Amino acid sequence: MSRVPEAFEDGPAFIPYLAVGDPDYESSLEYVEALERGGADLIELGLPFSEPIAEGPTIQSAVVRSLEGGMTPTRFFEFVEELDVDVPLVCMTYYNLIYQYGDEPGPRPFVEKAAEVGIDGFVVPDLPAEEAGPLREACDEFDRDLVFIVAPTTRGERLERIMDQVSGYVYVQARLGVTGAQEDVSDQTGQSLDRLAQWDVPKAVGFGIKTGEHAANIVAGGADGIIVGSALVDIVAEGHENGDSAAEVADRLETKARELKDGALRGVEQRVPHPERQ
Amino acid sequence: MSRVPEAFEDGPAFIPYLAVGDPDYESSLEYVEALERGGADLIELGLPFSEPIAEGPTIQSAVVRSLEGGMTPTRFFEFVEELDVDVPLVCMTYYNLIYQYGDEPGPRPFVEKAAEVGIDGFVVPDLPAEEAGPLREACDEFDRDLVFIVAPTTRGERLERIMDQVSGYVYVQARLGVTGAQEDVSDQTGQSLDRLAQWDVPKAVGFGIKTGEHAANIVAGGADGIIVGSALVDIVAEGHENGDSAAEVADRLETKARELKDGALRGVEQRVPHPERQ
Amino acid sequence: GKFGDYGGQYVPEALMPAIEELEDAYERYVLENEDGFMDEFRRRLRDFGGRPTPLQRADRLSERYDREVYLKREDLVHGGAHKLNNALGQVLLAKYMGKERIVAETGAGQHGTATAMAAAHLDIPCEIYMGKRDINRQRPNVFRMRINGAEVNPVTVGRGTLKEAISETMRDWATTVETTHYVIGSVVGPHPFPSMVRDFQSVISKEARKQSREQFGGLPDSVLACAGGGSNTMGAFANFVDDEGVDLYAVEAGGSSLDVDEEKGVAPNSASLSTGGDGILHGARTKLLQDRDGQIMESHSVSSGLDYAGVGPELAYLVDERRVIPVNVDDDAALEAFHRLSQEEGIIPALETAHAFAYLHEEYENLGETVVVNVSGRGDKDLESVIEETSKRNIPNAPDMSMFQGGL
Amino acid sequence: GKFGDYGGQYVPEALMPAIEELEDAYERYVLENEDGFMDEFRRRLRDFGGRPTPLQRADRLSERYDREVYLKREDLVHGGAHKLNNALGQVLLAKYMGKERIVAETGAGQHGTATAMAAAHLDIPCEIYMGKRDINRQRPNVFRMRINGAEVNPVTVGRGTLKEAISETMRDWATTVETTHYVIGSVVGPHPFPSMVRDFQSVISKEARKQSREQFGGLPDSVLACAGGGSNTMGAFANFVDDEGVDLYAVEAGGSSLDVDEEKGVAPNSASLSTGGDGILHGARTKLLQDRDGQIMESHSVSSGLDYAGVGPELAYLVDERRVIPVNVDDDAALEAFHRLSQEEGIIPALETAHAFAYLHEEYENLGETVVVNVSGRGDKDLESVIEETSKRNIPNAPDMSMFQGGL
Repeated sequence: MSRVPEAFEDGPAFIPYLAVGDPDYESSLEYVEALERGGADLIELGLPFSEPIAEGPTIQSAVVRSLEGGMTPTRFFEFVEELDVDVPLVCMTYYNLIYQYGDEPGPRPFVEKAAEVGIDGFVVPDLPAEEAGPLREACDEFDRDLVFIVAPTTRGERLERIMDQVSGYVYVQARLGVTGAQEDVSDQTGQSLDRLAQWDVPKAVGFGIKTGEHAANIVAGGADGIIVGSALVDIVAEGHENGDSAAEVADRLETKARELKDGALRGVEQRVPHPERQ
Repeated sequence: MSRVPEAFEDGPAFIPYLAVGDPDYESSLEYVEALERGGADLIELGLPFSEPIAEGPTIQSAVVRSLEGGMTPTRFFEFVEELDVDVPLVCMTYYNLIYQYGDEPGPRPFVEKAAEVGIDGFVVPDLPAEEAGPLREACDEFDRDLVFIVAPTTRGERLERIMDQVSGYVYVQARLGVTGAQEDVSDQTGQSLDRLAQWDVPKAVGFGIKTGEHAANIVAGGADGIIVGSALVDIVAEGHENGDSAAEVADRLETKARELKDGALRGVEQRVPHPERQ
Repeated sequence: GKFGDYGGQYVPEALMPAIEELEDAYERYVLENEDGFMDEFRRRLRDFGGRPTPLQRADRLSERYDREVYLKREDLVHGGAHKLNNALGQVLLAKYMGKERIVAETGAGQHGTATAMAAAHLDIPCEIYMGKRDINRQRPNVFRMRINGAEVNPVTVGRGTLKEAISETMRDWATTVETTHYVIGSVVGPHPFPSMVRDFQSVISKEARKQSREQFGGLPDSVLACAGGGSNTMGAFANFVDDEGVDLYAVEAGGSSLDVDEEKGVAPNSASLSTGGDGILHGARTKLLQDRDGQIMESHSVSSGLDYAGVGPELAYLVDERRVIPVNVDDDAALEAFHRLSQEEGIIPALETAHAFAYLHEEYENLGETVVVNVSGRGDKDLESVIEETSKRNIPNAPDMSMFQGGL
Repeated sequence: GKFGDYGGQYVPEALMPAIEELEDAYERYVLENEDGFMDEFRRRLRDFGGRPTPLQRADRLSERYDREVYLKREDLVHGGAHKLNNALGQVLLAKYMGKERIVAETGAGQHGTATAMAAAHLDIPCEIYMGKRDINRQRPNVFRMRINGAEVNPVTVGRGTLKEAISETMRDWATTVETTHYVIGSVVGPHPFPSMVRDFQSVISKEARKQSREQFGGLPDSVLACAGGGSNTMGAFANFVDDEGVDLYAVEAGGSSLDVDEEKGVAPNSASLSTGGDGILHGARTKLLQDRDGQIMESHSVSSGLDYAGVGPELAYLVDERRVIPVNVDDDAALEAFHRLSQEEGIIPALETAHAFAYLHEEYENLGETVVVNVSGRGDKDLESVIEETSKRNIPNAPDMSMFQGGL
C-alpha cells in the first residue's frame, strides 16, 4: 500500500529531492535523513541515469558524482532499505533503468523490488502517459503510485490522458525548461493549477523553488505541495567542493528544508479564495 | 656585322656561358674576361629573367643572385660596353625582356641597342621558330645572328622550320631536360648531329658538358663547338658561398675553361670519318 | 510512431506538445505536401543541395572485386554529406511551422554544418550543441558553422561527445519549445523524428533505385551503408525495403573490439545493431549499448560520426525482422578502406563511409553481382583524424605519413 | 593558336614536339570527338564529377540587391571547385594519348587536388609541384593530394608560389616529355592549353545558358566570375561571348592596392587584366604584371588561387575587344563578401569566388535585372586564411573571431 497520500494529509506537502549516492553513499544517507528532520513530508529519491535529458546542470552534476561513486539500481535499493526515515518515498529515475532491471523485460521486476524495499511511487521524466501502460500496470499490481509531470504546455486531451493515469500526486512543472534553481516563480504555475482544478489528486509544484518565500507564494497560489531539488543539490555540491563534513552539510540541508517547509505552511495562511477554482 | 662566324673558323669553338651580374657586376666582369683568357671562342652572356623556365637549379640560382644584385637590361648593356674581350658575344635571355625593351613594342629596340654595344647574336630559349619572325627581322636589319636550340625531339618539319631561320650556329641540346651538369653525354647527341648534317651552319652542343673529357667526346662525335654553362656557374656559386675573392674564382674559371678548350681540341684528333655524315 | 516494439516517444512531458505539433506538421506538410512543402523541399534540394547525386560505377573497385560496384555519391551534396537532405527538410519545416529558431546537436560536426548551412540559407537563427571533445576533434566543422553564422555551444558534461550534446539540446528545446525547432540529425529520437528523417533521407534510395534501372537495367543485389545513428542507412535502404532480392547491409563501427568493459561502462565500438540490447534512449526504444543496469555505455569509433551508443529504431526493427543485415568492421579496416578509396577511385570518403567500403573489401564474394555502396560523405573533415590514427597504426596501404607531421 | 596578338607558343624547343602532339590530340579527341573521347569525358564529368551543377536563385541576395541573382554552383563539383572539369579532361586526354605519368603545378592547391583526384580515378601516377609558401598556406589541400596518392614536390625557388611552381613543372616536363602530360591548371600557357582548358571548362556556361532559359526564360544581363589565371572565368563566359546582350565581368584581385612598387618588383594585387601590360609569360603572350624591363612582378592577393601575375590570353584579347569588362575588388571587400555569402546564403565560397560577390555588392545597380555569379569553388580550404586575414582587419560582418584562436 503506497503511503504517498499521507504526505498531503496535514496541509501542504514539502517534497525535497536528492540524487541518491551524491556525493557518496554514506553522506547521502545522512542527507536524506536530515531532510526528514527538516520537515519533509515525502522524499523524492533520484536514481541516477547516465543520460538525464530532463535535468539542468545542477542535477546533471549530482548524477555524475553519484555514478562515479558507483551508484547502481541494486545499490539504490540497498540504500532505501538502510534508510532510516518514516516519510513516504518516491523514486525518480529514467525509464531505461526501470525497464532493464531484473530477469524479465519490462518494468515489473523493478517495481516489485522497489515495493519490497519501501518505495511508494515513481516519477519517470522521460515516460509520457502514452508509453506508461506497462509501468502503470506494475504499479497497480504492487499498489504503488505513478506520479506524472504536467508541463505549462500540457493541455486538452494530453492533460486528460495524464490525469487518467496519475496517482499519488501530480507534479506540476512551474515553468518550461529543465530542473534548476531560478529566481522567478512563473505565472504559468497559476494557470496550470487552474487547468488541474477539476481533478481531485494533490498538485505538487516543482521547478525553480529556492526559498521559503517562493514556497509560500506557490502554496498561496493553490498548490498542495512544493517540490524542491536543485536548491538542495546545490548545498550538497557546495559542501562537496569545499570539503565540508557530511554532518555540516546535513545541518545546512536540514535548515534549508525547514525554511522551505515553513514557507509552505505560511503560504496556506496567505491563500485567498480563487473565483475560478472552487 | 656579326662576328659569330669567327668563333668557328679555327677548329672547334669553345662557348662558355655565364649569367651576367652573378654574383655582382664587378666580379662578373672579371669572370667573363677570365673565360676569354681560358680560350673561349665565343661567350654566351645570360641576361637574367625572373622566370627562367628552361634552366635547371644551378642557373636558376645564378639568375636569382644576379637579379638581387640589381641586374637589368640597361645594366646588362653597360656591362657589355665595359667588357674588355675580343671574342664574339651572344646574349642569352627570355623573350619578354627583349620584347619590352625600349619605347616601341617588339624586339627591334633591344636588338638595336645590343648591336650598338657589341652583341653579335641572340639565343632565346622560350622563343620557338614559330614565334621568332619579328626578332629574326630585327636581327637581319642590324646584321646580328639568331641562334636556335635544336632538341633531341626536334625532327622533320619543325627541324626544317628552325634551320630556315637559324644563323650563327645551331645550339644542339644534348639531351632532354633543362640546363645543368650531368655525367653522361647522351647518345641523343650523335643522332641529333646526324639529322643536322645536311645543313651547313656550325653545330654547337650544350647541356651536361662538365669536363675536358666530355668536350673531347662531343667534338670527336662531330660537333663544331661545345657550350658549357652549369659547370662554370657552379664555380661562381661555390666561390660566392665560400666568400672567395673574385680573383681566385676568376683563376678557377680560367683553368676550367682551358680544360674544356683543350678537350675540344683533343676531340678533333679523335674524330673518325662517319659513314652516314659526309 | 512504432516499428514493432521500437520507437515511441520517451520524452519529458514539457516536450510532448511540441512533438505532437511536429507530428501534425509532419503529416500535413511532409506526407500530404500541404502548401506545396515537399515541392519546395525537392526544389531546394536540387538547386541548393545539388541533387540528384550520381550513381557512379567504380571502375577500379569493380575490377578488384570482380563484380559491378556502384557508388551513390552523397559526398557531392552541398556541405559534403547526405546530412543536408534532412537538415534542409527540417529547417524548411520549421519555417512552415512558424518557428523562429533552430537548435541542433552534432557529433562529427556534419549535421551541425548541414543545419547551419540550411539555417543560413533559409534565414533563421541557429544554435548548435557540440561536445567539447568533438569540438576538439572536428575544429574545421566548428569553424564552418560559425562562419555560416550559427552559434556553437560547447557541451562539457560527461565525455563531451554526441550523446551529451543530444541531451543538452533536448534541455534547450524543453525550455524554448514554443518558438524553437530541434533539428535531430539522424533517424533517432522520439516519433516523428525517425520517420521524418527517413523520409527526408529516402531521396537517396529513391534516386539510386531509379538510376540502377537506368544504368544497369535492374536492381542491385546488395546495398551497403555505414550505420551510426542510421540516417544515411535508412535513406539508402528505404526504397529498397520492399525489393526482397536486394540485400541491405548496415555496416557499423566495430571500433577496436566488440567486447565491452562493463566495469568501466565502455564499449570500444559503436555496434549497437550487432551487439546492443533493447532499451530506451533519447526518446525512443531501440537497440543500444548499455550495461546490465541499463546505463548507457561510452561508445567508441575512429569515426566520430559513428560514435553513438544507439541507433534508429526502424533499423533495430528491420534487423529483428531479418530485412537488414547488421555487420561491422574495425577501425583498422576502415582506415585501410579510406586510403583505398582515396587512392584507387579519387574519392576521399568520410571515415564513416569508409566502414561500408571496408565491409565490401572483406565480404565482396557474398554480395552478389551488383553492389551499391552509399558514399555518405566526403572525408575533408577527417583529414586530421586520419593522419593521427593512421600514424599510430600499421595500415598497409597508407601513404608515407612523414610529411604530415605537425598536422594541418 | 592566337587570340588577336595574344597566345602563341613561347616554350623551350624541347617541349615543342610535345606541344604539337598535344595540339594534334586536342584537335582529334576534343574537337572531333575521336574514339568517343568527349562522350567519355562528359559521362565521367557527370558520374564522377557530379555535373550538371545547379543554377540556383540566391533568394536573399536577390532581395538585398533588388534584382534576380543566380548562382552557378561549381562549388558542388567533386573536389569542391570547377577545377575538376579541366583536370579530368586533361588526365583523360593523357590516357587517350598513351601517356604514363601526369605532372601539374598548383597554387591554392585546388588544381592540384583536382588533378590528384582525376589521376587516382583514372589510375595514372601523378606528381604535383607546389610552392613552399603555398604549401604552408594550404596544408589541407596538400594532405588531400597525398591521400589521393599523388606526390607533392615543394618548390623552394624564389617566393615559392604559383609562378615558380609553373616554371618548375615546365622543367620537369622538358625532361620527361615523351611519357608525361603536363596538366596546366588554367587557361594559360602555350597553345593549345588556353583553348583546350577553356573547352573543358565551357561546360559551366553551356549549362548556365541552358538553365537560364529554362529557369527564367532568357539570358542573364550580366555574368560575373573571378579571374586569376581565368579558367572559371572563361568557362563561365565561353558560351555567352556571342550573346551581345550579356555583359561579362572578370573580377580580379585588387589586393591591398592597385599601385605597384617598381623598386621592389611587387604588385600588391593580381589585377593583370585591369592594370597589366602586354608581355610573354609561361608560354603565351598575354597581359601581365611586370616592371618596365619586363621582369615579372610578385603579385599579391588574400586568395592564393588568384595570386598570379598573368592571365589567360583569350581573356586579354576579349578585354581589348571590349567584350569582357575587367574589374577588381580589394582584399577587404572579398573577405566581407565571403562572410556575407556564408551567413546569408549558407554557402561558404572560396576566397577567389568571394571576389565576384564583392563586385556584385559594390556595383549591383549597374548589372541589370538578372545576374549570374559563378561560384567557382567552396571555401573549406580557405578557413585558415580567412580566420587569419579577418582577425587582422576590421571586417564589419565577420563573426566574433575569438573562438577561432589557435587556428584549426
